[in-house]
Amino acid sequence: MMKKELKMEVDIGGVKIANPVMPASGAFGEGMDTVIDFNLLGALIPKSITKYPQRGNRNPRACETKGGMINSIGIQSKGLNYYLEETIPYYEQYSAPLISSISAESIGEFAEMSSIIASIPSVAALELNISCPNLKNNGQAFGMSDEVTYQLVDRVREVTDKPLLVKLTPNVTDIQSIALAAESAGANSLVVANTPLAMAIDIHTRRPKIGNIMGGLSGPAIKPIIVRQIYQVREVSRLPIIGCGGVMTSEDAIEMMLAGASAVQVGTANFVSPTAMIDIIEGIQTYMEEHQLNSLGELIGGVIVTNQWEEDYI
Amino acid sequence: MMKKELKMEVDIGGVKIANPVMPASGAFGEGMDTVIDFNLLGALIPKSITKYPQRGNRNPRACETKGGMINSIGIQSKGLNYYLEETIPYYEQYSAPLISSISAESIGEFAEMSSIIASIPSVAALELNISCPNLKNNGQAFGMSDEVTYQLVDRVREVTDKPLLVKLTPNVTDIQSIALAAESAGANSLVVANTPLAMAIDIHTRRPKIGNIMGGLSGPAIKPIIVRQIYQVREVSRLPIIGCGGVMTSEDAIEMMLAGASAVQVGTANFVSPTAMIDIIEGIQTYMEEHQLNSLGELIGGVIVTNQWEEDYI
Amino acid sequence: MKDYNLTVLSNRQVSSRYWHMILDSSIIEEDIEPGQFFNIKSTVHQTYYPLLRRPFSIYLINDDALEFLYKVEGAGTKQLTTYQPGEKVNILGPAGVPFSIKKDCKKMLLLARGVGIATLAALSQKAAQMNIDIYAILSARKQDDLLATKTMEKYCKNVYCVTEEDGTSDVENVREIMHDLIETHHIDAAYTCGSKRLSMLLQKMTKANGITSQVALEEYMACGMGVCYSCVCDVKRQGVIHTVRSCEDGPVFPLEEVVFQ
Amino acid sequence: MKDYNLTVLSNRQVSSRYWHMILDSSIIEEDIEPGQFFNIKSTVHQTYYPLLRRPFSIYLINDDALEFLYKVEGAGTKQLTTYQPGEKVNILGPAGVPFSIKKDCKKMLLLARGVGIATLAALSQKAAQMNIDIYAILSARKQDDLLATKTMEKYCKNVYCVTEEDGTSDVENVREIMHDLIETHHIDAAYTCGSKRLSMLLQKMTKANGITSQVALEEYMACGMGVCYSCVCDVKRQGVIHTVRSCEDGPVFPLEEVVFQ
Ligand SMILES: Cc1cc2nc3c(=O)[nH]c(=O)nc-3n(C[C@H](O)[C@H](O)[C@H](O)COP(=O)(O)OP(=O)(O)OC[C@H]3O[C@@H](n4cnc5c(N)ncnc54)[C@H](O)[C@@H]3O)c2cc1C
Ligand SMILES: Cc1cc2nc3c(=O)[nH]c(=O)nc-3n(C[C@H](O)[C@H](O)[C@H](O)COP(=O)(O)OP(=O)(O)OC[C@H]3O[C@@H](n4cnc5c(N)ncnc54)[C@H](O)[C@@H]3O)c2cc1C
Ligand SMILES: Cc1cc2nc3c(=O)[nH]c(=O)nc-3n(C[C@H](O)[C@H](O)[C@H](O)COP(=O)(O)O)c2cc1C
Ligand SMILES: Cc1cc2nc3c(=O)[nH]c(=O)nc-3n(C[C@H](O)[C@H](O)[C@H](O)COP(=O)(O)O)c2cc1C
Ligand code: FES
Ligand code: FES
Repeated sequence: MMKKELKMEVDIGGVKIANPVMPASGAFGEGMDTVIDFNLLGALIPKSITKYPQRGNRNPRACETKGGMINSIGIQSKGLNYYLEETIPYYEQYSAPLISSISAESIGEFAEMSSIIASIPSVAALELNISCPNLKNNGQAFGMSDEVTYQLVDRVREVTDKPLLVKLTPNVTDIQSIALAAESAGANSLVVANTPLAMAIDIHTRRPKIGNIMGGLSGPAIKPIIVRQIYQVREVSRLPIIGCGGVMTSEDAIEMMLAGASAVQVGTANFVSPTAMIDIIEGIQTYMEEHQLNSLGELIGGVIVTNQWEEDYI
Repeated sequence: MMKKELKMEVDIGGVKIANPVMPASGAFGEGMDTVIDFNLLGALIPKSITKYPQRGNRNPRACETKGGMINSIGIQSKGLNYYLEETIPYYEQYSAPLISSISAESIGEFAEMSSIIASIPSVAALELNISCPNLKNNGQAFGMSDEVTYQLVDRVREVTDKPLLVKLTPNVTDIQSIALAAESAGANSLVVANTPLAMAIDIHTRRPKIGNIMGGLSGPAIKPIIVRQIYQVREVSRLPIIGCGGVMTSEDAIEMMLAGASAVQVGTANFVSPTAMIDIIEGIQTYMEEHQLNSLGELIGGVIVTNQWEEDYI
Repeated sequence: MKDYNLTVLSNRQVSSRYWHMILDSSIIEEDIEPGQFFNIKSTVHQTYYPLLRRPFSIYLINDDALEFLYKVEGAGTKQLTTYQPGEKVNILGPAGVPFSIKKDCKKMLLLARGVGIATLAALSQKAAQMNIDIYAILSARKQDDLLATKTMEKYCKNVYCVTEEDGTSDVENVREIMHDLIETHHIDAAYTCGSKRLSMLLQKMTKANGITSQVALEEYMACGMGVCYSCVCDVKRQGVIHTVRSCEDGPVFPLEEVVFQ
Repeated sequence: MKDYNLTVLSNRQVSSRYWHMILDSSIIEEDIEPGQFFNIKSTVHQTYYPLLRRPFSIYLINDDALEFLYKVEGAGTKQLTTYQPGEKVNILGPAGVPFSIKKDCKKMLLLARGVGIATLAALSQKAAQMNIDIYAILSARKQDDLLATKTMEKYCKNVYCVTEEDGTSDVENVREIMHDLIETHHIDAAYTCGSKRLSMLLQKMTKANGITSQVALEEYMACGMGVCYSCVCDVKRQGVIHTVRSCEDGPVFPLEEVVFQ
């Protein structure tokens, strides 16, 4: 029997990617190129870049929790110039599309940086990190308000036609309203989501385990929260969703796709196993074969919610 | 050397409890009385009660996730009459104070039920479950709005002088404003918090793992989110805080107390080990001895956040 | 019900998917009855993986030994296989309502499928001690999944095995075997476990023939102590549907009461 | 750096808190140098407990064997002890900047504390092969924590052991030993690992005496591949402070550059 050719391609809002697996910003970088072949990935997303070089937060910057980790790196960055001169050219050697994640201090700065970076031909799309819980006081982020989200995306939309991925924060009462704000302001796809704000304390030193006191929780622990948010966003928005948060295995990726994601980002799993993204791609492929799926379209948003339940035993 | 007598006593807003460990509503009940001695607990909190009997949500009602579990029981309840006639009298046999958790469909119903239950002498305090993510559409809960929270607590405050514990939902953008709303409406203490709304999908059947589609995430996975919220609430409110979410061991309880909690509630850990609450009490005691603490007051809110960091190695 | 740390006496693979665990139960003073279950902690470590305990019916009860027969399904049962003789395993129980056998019961019918065979094996052990004639129908996907047939044959008058593999396990065929048994013998009581479809079949046939029957359900449990309401099922009593906990109000129920969805 | 599954040749406890693991490294073709580290997956299971890998310096490198010496601290190292000979362990490396030894180096001074001894043992192995005279000061809390002294004595001209137990490990005493060594021998280079306080002492003394020196830092790492910026430390180069990654830009740094907070 001839092996069917599997279509792993998906469109994430104007960017066609060969498969639905890409790294999560900040948990991927040049250091991994000896371990995996970057060309096998759906897209490449380096760490969020800021306009000016910045040192990031004080140590310790990461700690483990049960089933997860907290980080508060604080976007250590070499600044926009280095990014243009070194980072983008480095990624140009790969055929997988480059998506630039941008972090900024103000709406104006987001627009300014977006305009500059979007003008580089090799940049396929921009990801607006409006959700980083580390930068502002007490975890405040642009993405916590639907109005600010609208204004921000709207301003960036004015300066570029390149696809805009907007990375939402999970730390909100109503993610649907934020998603709709981003959508109506012209976002092309939504990354659901960044990290829940979290904290851990060493009970012997009595000090927070993170120098910045609070940080973002990532890893398997948060997946059920993210799956729920993907499902909620899918209910109200027709934009492609990129699931992000706790994807460790292909099962996790498939679960997010069933909930409504067109693709997934993988962060913490890279630290546990740098080949995780490749394993996930292969695992999705195997699942497609086993379930005789011809394209990922048959999977995306495919969760069955009816009143009919499988009999649990015959 | 004489062994110092340890003061494990704490005041949780008008209720003095012998030690800071009590069960979380819905994860404790009469069925446990053969396994642990209820009189050793700081307080007793049966499952939230509703005015009328209700069947709860459809199966499956619980599933596991990495480091946690999702439940959507939907407050299966035998109704207020049964509660008055059977449940309260049952708990009267124990000396530990009884705290009644109340769940209602409207503010008026909360006030009505509170007035009736608070009038029973053996009820030491009321816990208002304004945070159950299962009852309303899409996880909406009273506790998601500071205005609704204020109105609800205010109305209940009018009908009783008994201590009111208000159980907040973690599913909000700004837990501080909700905490302040409850405080200014007359709450005596704040339970931080209930469960983050979550979802899981079986990738083979494509069905949600929970009959109600979404449910509340509990267990170790959520502890870092809850510790953060305790710390945030402590920053703005002077009410005693009861930490709830992911307490499995005495270390977890101590961590929450350092973040600002006066006491903790234990839910999922009871399922893993029904003696967990007793182990936690003993563990806190051992910690107090080792760190030569005379009272829990030396622990509560004791996290050290300065610019000085312990040297990590000499 | 209590929290016990029992010593593993033996824990061995008995077929491609089934394992057999024997624990030293000499410290348990409570009565343990067929149909009851224990909620077993599948890992000694604080990994919280899997987080919850796993419920298993009693398979055999001897003086100082408690036996379980379990199918390796997922993480929990995989972990269970790692227990070595001499190690302690933390179990919570005995829990739940056991099977009841009327004093004047002379002949009983057992209908079990898959892991349900383990549950009814305990019952057959007890019934044999009461000198009851037992007729058992055991159903499974494959011959290899027909566990405990030796045990059952020891206690039963007749054991009928049906499998998908042999094309004998369809409801029609099982109905015929039962029909013949009911025609030939005066069956006083019937018991079932392990299959919704077979339970529904038995429900119909025992109703039609006026035979008392019980079923042991296997709902998903989180606490196993009657506090969480995860494990509920519907029963109809005097025309009213009640949603009851299978861990505390069951897992054994009068078959005619159970409302299968 | 690559992802390798190496076979455990031996994994044994060598003192009350330390273990020694030897892996078959014959499949590794890359060069492995003293000062580099591997990021080891401490569990084979998908428990995600602990979640992250654990970094360990190379302790000894032989033809086809890679050795680690590790202290049992918490969950990760506890898990590491469970690996049995024959099992595979997943390791990522070799990672990081190794120690450098100048060609004309004749005499070197090593100052190690605690697990830092393991890191400098690898260096002493290499330096001995280069016929360098090595003077080592090993510091630990207790005699029992003075691991690898045998190894060090094999490679070193002189090994000085100091401990809190013996009251010999205070900075003053260490300073005196070093002072004597520097006075007596013409030390070309100095290396340190395992203690901030001792590193600062060495920084001062080597600066005063114009001795090249390097330190191997042990910052908390999440990825160990230079992508997450968890493991940063500050270095001062030409008067400018840079926040650099100890996993990729280190863990070995010129001692004079490091800004100890
Ligand atoms: C009262 C009762 C008695 C049982 N007796 C036996 C027995 O004697 N032998 C035997 O092999 N099996 C028995 N089971 C089933 C057994 O509990 C499950 O197979 C086991 O929990 C699976 O765990 P797992 O981690 O290996 O698989 P998972 O990967 O967790 O699950 C595999 C399947 O088991 C079910 N399951 C998982 N956890 C539970 C739980 N806590 N409660 C109920 N079902 C669950 C899941 O719904 C799923 O269908 C019994 C179940 C109940 C409720
Ligand atoms: C480059 C480098 C080389 C090292 N070489 C050795 C060695 O040769 N032998 C040895 O015994 N130890 C070495 N360590 C330290 C070793 O990595 C930690 O002791 C180990 O990670 C502790 O893990 P745990 O789970 O047992 O303890 P935990 O309970 O997790 O932690 C105990 C202590 O170890 C630290 N730690 C935990 N995880 C990490 C991590 N991922 N990175 C850095 N520190 C961590 C914690 O901050 C804490 O102080 C080295 C560390 C680094 C960074
Ligand atoms: C160490 C670390 C650094 C991160 N840095 C960034 C960042 O710069 N920009 C960003 O948008 N997200 C950042 N994130 C968040 C991840 O992109 C991702 O949203 C999050 O980790 C959840 O996914 P995961 O569970 O797969 O890790 C970072 C996460 C980690 C763990
Ligand atoms: C099975 C189950 C049922 C619950 N029922 C209730 C309830 O009736 N009322 C309520 O306020 N919280 C309820 N909760 C939430 C718990 O009280 C607690 O807030 C939550 O489980 C987090 O704590 P944990 O991580 O210690 O379990 C329930 C939780 C579980 C797991
Ligand atoms: S499993 Fe909790 S009530 Fe039955
Ligand atoms: S540990 Fe991630 S950059 Fe060093």
